[in-house]
Amino acid sequence: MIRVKCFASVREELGVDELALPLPRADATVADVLQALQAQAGKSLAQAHLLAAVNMTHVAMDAPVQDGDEVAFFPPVTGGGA
Amino acid sequence: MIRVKCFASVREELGVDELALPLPRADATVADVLQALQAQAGKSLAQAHLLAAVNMTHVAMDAPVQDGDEVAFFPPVTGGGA
Amino acid sequence: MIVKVQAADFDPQAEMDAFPPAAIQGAGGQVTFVGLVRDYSEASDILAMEIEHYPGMTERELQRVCTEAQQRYDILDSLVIHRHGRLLPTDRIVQVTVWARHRAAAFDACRYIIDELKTRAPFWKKEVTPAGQRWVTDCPGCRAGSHGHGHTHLGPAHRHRAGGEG
Amino acid sequence: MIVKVQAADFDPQAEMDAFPPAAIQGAGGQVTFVGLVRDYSEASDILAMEIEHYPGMTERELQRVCTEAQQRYDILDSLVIHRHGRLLPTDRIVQVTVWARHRAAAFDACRYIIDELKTRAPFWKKEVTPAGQRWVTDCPGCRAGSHGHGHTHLGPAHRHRAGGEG
Repeated sequence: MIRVKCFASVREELGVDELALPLPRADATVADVLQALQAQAGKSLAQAHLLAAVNMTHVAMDAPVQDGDEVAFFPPVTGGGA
Repeated sequence: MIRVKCFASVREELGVDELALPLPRADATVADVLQALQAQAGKSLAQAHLLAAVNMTHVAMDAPVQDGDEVAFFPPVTGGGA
Repeated sequence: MIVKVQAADFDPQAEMDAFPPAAIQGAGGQVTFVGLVRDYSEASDILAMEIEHYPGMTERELQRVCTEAQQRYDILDSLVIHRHGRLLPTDRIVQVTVWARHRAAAFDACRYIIDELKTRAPFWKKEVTPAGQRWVTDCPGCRAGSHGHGHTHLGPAHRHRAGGEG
Repeated sequence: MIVKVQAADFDPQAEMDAFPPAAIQGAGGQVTFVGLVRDYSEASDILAMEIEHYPGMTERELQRVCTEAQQRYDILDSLVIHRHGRLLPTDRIVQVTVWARHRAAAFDACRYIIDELKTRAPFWKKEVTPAGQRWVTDCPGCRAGSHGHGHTHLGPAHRHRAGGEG
């Protein structure tokens, strides 16, 4: 199983905060997890930009995902100032 | 008359804090005042670098000096940090 | 290196004064950036900001950024504090302080940390208005004409909020 | 714009908090440089620093520098405090704070003010050692290979003190 977390507008759009999913396939990527997440949520993200992290490290959509990983999806960050 | 002020190592080297001098000549420059100052002090400055100000504004040594001006001589500045 | 992510307000000077003196012995200069919630007043309808973050990753990413600053610039140490939760206009959001022997490295490193923080640290801002709430979208990758950090386009052009950063 | 030259120590945060709010309304960022007397400890014999200044001109020159910063960069306002008299290792010497809508201008202007201050504001430092006192000589014009601000060579090569600035 993998743990999937959604933040900010991604969380609100999918109505998913956190869930557990089976690894989509042996050589799965972040993009595969995203697809499985949207299928599970029954919704497609309309976000123009999307960031992903695996085990709390920024990764690209084609990064590999392994069993036990924590995969997170969120929009571009906006911290640091007014 | 002009008012002459010396600061930091210039003050210590000449033994002059502040004094009044007659304008050396009608079209006097800062360099003329410096010469008159050293004559008055009976000492020549050995300073490698020297800055001058007329009426509290940085000027070059060939800047004009008029009657009533305040002329200051001092070494390069060293404020702002350790 | 000290990194804090907290809901409570902080006193920038008290945070600096509490920094371990041994770590910053020999400092000749200290540069501090403080980011504030802008007070738009009558020019806008923003009542408050809500800041969400990714607990765990946010702290790690800030520590990575500070470590990089230490490797790139000749500094002694650094401090980052960032708030989350509800903030009001003129509230402090973030503090970045860097100590160095010489001021140039302190300025460069402080700027590096806040610049990287704004593109990498997982924080998201929501504006609270009388009509409801809206997420702030302010994608630095788009602004710079490139798409860094692996983010991808899933939909049509998105709205950018003008003047949205400190 | 606030410029102060004083013998007393100051609390950087208190100085910022006391700044007229109307002047900095809309600020999204605040950058502060604080220069410190370096604590050389066992590596050196410096017991204290004596800072002399030119009363009247020092304040004027600092005001000129702040005015230039305001003309060059998109900032809201600035604050400079510089001490004179006897200072001890780790004491604060100078504070420069700049408020701006965006952080880039605040960083640029703060750096401009401290850089100009160090070459133009009439302050002179003397190191107090067990063997006596000696003037700090640290000519930026020489370091940069040019001789600005009208200063002239009257004598042979002069000794430069290494690592002498924050």
